Amino acid sequence: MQRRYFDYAATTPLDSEVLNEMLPHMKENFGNPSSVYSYGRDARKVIDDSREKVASIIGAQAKEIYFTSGGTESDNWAIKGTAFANKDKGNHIITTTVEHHAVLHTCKYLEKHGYEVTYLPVDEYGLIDLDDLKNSIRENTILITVMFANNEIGTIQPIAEIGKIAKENKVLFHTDAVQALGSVDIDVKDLGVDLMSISGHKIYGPKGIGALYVRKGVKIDNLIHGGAQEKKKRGGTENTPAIAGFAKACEMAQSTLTDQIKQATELRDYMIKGILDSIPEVKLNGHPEKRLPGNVNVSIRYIEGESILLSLDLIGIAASSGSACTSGSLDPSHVLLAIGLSHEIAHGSLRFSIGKYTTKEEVDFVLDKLPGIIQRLRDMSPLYNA
Amino acid sequence: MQRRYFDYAATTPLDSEVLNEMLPHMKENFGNPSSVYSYGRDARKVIDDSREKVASIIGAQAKEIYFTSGGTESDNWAIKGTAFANKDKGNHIITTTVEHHAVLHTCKYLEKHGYEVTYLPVDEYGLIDLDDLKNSIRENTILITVMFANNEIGTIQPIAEIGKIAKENKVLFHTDAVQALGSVDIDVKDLGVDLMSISGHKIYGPKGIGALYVRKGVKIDNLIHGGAQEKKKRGGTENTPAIAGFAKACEMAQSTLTDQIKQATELRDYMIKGILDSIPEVKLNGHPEKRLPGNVNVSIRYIEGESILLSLDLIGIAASSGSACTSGSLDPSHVLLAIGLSHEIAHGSLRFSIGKYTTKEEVDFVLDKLPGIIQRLRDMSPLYNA
Amino acid sequence: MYTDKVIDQFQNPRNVGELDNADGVGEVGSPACGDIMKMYLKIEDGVIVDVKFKTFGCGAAVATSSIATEMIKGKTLEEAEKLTNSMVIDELGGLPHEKVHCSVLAEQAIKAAIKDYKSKHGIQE
Ligand SMILES: Cc1ncc(COP(=O)(O)O)c(C=O)c1O
Ligand SMILES: Cc1ncc(COP(=O)(O)O)c(C=O)c1O
Ligand code: FES
Ligand code: FES
Repeated sequence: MQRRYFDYAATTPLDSEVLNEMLPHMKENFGNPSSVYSYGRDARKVIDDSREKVASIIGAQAKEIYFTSGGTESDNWAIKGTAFANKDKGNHIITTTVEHHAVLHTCKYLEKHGYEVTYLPVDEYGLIDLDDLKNSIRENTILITVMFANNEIGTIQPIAEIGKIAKENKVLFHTDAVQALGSVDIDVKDLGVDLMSISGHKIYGPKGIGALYVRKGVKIDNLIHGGAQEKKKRGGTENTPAIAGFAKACEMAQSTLTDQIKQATELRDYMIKGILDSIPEVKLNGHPEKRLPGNVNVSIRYIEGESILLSLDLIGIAASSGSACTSGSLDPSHVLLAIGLSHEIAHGSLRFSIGKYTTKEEVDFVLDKLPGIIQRLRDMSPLYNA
Repeated sequence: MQRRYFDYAATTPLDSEVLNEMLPHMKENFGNPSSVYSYGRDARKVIDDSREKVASIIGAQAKEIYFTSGGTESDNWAIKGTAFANKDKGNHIITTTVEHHAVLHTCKYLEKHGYEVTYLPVDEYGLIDLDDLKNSIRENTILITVMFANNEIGTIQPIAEIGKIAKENKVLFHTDAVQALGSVDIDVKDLGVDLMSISGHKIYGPKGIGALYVRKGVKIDNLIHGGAQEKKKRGGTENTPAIAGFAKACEMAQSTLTDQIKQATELRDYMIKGILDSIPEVKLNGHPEKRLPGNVNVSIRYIEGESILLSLDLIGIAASSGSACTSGSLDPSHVLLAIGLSHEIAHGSLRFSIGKYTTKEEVDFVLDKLPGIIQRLRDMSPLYNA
Repeated sequence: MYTDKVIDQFQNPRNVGELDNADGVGEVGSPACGDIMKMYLKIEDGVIVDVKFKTFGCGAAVATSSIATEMIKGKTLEEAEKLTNSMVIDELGGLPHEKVHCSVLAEQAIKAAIKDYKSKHGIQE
C-alpha cells in the first residue's frame, strides 16, 4: 500500500543530502573532537563549521549556539538553567497554557522546587494577550517563555512584541522555536530573544540533535555537567555526524525557505478549504493567517480522533490527533482545551501537517477519502443524528 | 599516511553492521514512535526490541532500561535524579576522586545546592578502600556512586563488594559503566547495582545515545521533562536509528565478549611489556591485573604529554594524554594526581587504548617508534640528564 | 498495536445502529477518556433476540462494542450478564495495555441495558 505522510510536525524523514553529509563522520572521520590530534581535529573542524551554519539560520553568532540532544533538552536547559542561575533575582516565570510538554512539565517541576509560574491563557485562536503578559510581570519575574509556533494548532505568537516587553522589563525571554524553524524567517536579534530552542528532526535533519541559542552575556547553569565540551556548558562526547547533519539541514532549510513557505501555504489553504467545503460541522482550529504554513488542524463533531486516525491509517494516510507526544495519554490535548474546545470536540480533532515532500495528489487523496470515513464513523456515533 | 588509532577509550568507529542496522530507520522507517499508526508502530517495535537487547547485555529487564543521549546524561540523571527524589531521606552522597567529570562536576553542582559529598581517595593503583567506604556511610547517605572502570588508567573497582555494602546500609548504588561495557562481563543483579550508566559510542555504536539502568522500584526524578516517552521518565522524540544501532552494538559486544577480552588483554600486556622494556624511567599507571583489557597508561619521566602526542600524531598514531575530555584544560589529570603522581610526572603520561580493530602490527609500529620519540624529547628537556 | 480481529471489527462493525422498539437501553461514559457507548437490546422470553450499539470512542471502543454484541446475541440475560471485559479482550485476541479501559465500556453498556430492561419490567435484581 502506498503511504501518504501527513505528520511532518511530529517528525520528518531524513533528507538524503543530509544523510550523505553525515555518513563520512560515522565511518572514517569518527574521532573524538576533544582529542588533540588529526582524528580529533577533523571532527573539531566539522563542529565549528556546523555551529556557523546553525547560527546563521537564526541570525545568531556561532558562539551563541550550544548543541544539545534535541528540542526537549534545549527547553529543559533554557528554563531550569536560567531559573537556577537567577535565583537571587527572583523566582517567578511566565509561560502560556499552550506550550509543549517539554516546557510545561519543566515549569511544573520548578513549581515543586520553590518557583512560581504564571500560565497565560490564550484566545480562541491560541494567541496570548500582550496586555495580559505586561500585567503578569512582577518584581521577581526572571523569565518569560513563550513558544514561537504551536505544534498542534500552528498558531504563531507575536514574538517580536514579546521580546520588546521582556527587554523593557529586563526579564529574560526564551522561545521554543522547534516548530518554527524552517517554516518561519527567524532572526534572534530582531526578535529580541535571549534563548531559543531548536531541533534537527523537524527540518529533515537527524533525530537526537538540537541546539540552544543563548545570547552572549546571559547567565545560565548547566543542565548536563561533564567534560569541557560546548565551552563547558554541556558535557558529553560531541555527536559529530548528527551535528554535521543538523547543520546541513539548516543550510538547506534556509536556502529554500521562501519557496517552502509558499508551497506549503498553498497546499495548506487548499486542504483546509477542501475539508471545510466537503464535510459539515467541521471547525478549523488555530488562527486563519497567523499559522504555520504546513499546519491543518480541524475538529470534527460527533466522532473521536483515534478512530479517524485508524481509518486513515488503514488506507495509508498518517496523520495525528493532537500532538504525537500526547498519544500516550487519554486526556484530550491541553492546547485544544486551552482554546476553549469542549472535551468532546477536542477529542474529535485531527492534525494534518504538510512538508516539503507533500504533493497536491496526496492532498487530493485525503480530500477524496475523508468525507466517507467521517460519515461512516458518524453513523456509528450516539451523538450524531443525521 | 596510514593512521593507527589507539584511542578507543575516547570513542570508537561505528561498526559497519551497526550502520546497516541504523540506515533503514533513518530513511524509510523514520516515523515518530509515539504516533499511533503504521509509521509509528514500526518505530515502536524497533525501540521495544532494542530495549531488550540493551537490557540483556547487563542482565537487566527491558523495562529497567531508559534511553538517554549518552553516558554524560546518564550520569547526571542518575545522581541528580536520585538526589532530588530522596531529599527527604538525606543529603549525603559518596563518590571517589577518580570519577569521570560527568560524575564529579555533577557532585560539585549538588554541593552548591545543599548536598554534602564525600570523595573517597584511592590507592596508588586507583582502587578505593572498602573500609573507607563503610566508614563514610552516615545516617543521611542516600547514594554511593563509584565508577566500574576508570577511563584513564583502566582500574576496575570491586563493584560486587560495593553493591553488598550499599545494600547492607540501604543506600542506593550507581555505577558509571561507560568504560566497562563491552570489556567486562556485567550482571546488574549479581553486582547489586541500582543504577548504571552506559553509552553507545564506546562499543562501536553511534554517538549521542546511551542508557540508564534503573532497578525496578528505585525512585528517581526526571532530568529532562517532556512528552510521555520512556515511560514519562525522559522526554524527547526517540532517536530510533541510534537506539537500533546501540542495540546492535550491544548484541555484537555480548556475543564476542570472551574473545574480545582475550585478544585485547594479550595485545595490552604485550604493549605494556614492550614499552617498559624499551624505555627507561617509565611507570605503568593503574592496577597490573584489575584493569580494562584495552588500557595501557604509562608515565614517562622528564617530558610532557602533549608534545609526545603531537610527535605520535605526526607519524599517524592517535593516542591520548589522560582523558580526551580533559584536553580542554591545562591541569594534569585529576585521576593521575589522585593515584599520587606529582604534577610533573602526571603531565608526562600517555594512554594507548586498544580496541577490536587493533592489530599486533599496529602495536609493533608504536613499539618501534616510541623510544626514538621519547629520546628526542628528553634530549630537549631541562629535567633530563642522560 | 491492534490485532487483525480488532481491525476487522472496527472496519466492519456488526450490529451498528439503534433499535426503535428496544426493551432495554444502556448508555455509559468512560470517565477516563470521556467516550460514550449506547447499547440497545430486544428481549423475548429472557433471550436477547436483537442488539444494536452506537459508540463515540476510539478504535478499541468500536471493536469491543461490536464483538460484544455478537457475543450476547441469542444468549439469555443471565448469560449476557456474565460477560466481562476480559472475555471480550480474549475474543479479540488481545488489546494494548492502555486500551483495556475501553473494553470496560462494552461490559458496562450491556449491564446497563439489562438493568434498564429489568427495571422497566419490574424484575428484581
Ligand atoms: C567513564 C566515563 N563516563 C562517562 C563518559 C561520558 O560518556 P558520553 O561521551 O557518552 O557522554 C565517558 C566518556 O567520555 C567515560 O569514559
Ligand atoms: C513545539 C515543540 N517543542 C519541543 C519539541 C521537542 O523536540 P524534540 O523531539 O527534538 O525533543 C517538539 C517536538 O516534539 C515541539 O513540537
Ligand atoms: S607549555 Fe604549553 S601547555 Fe604548558
Ligand atoms: S474508548 Fe476512550 S480511549 Fe478507547
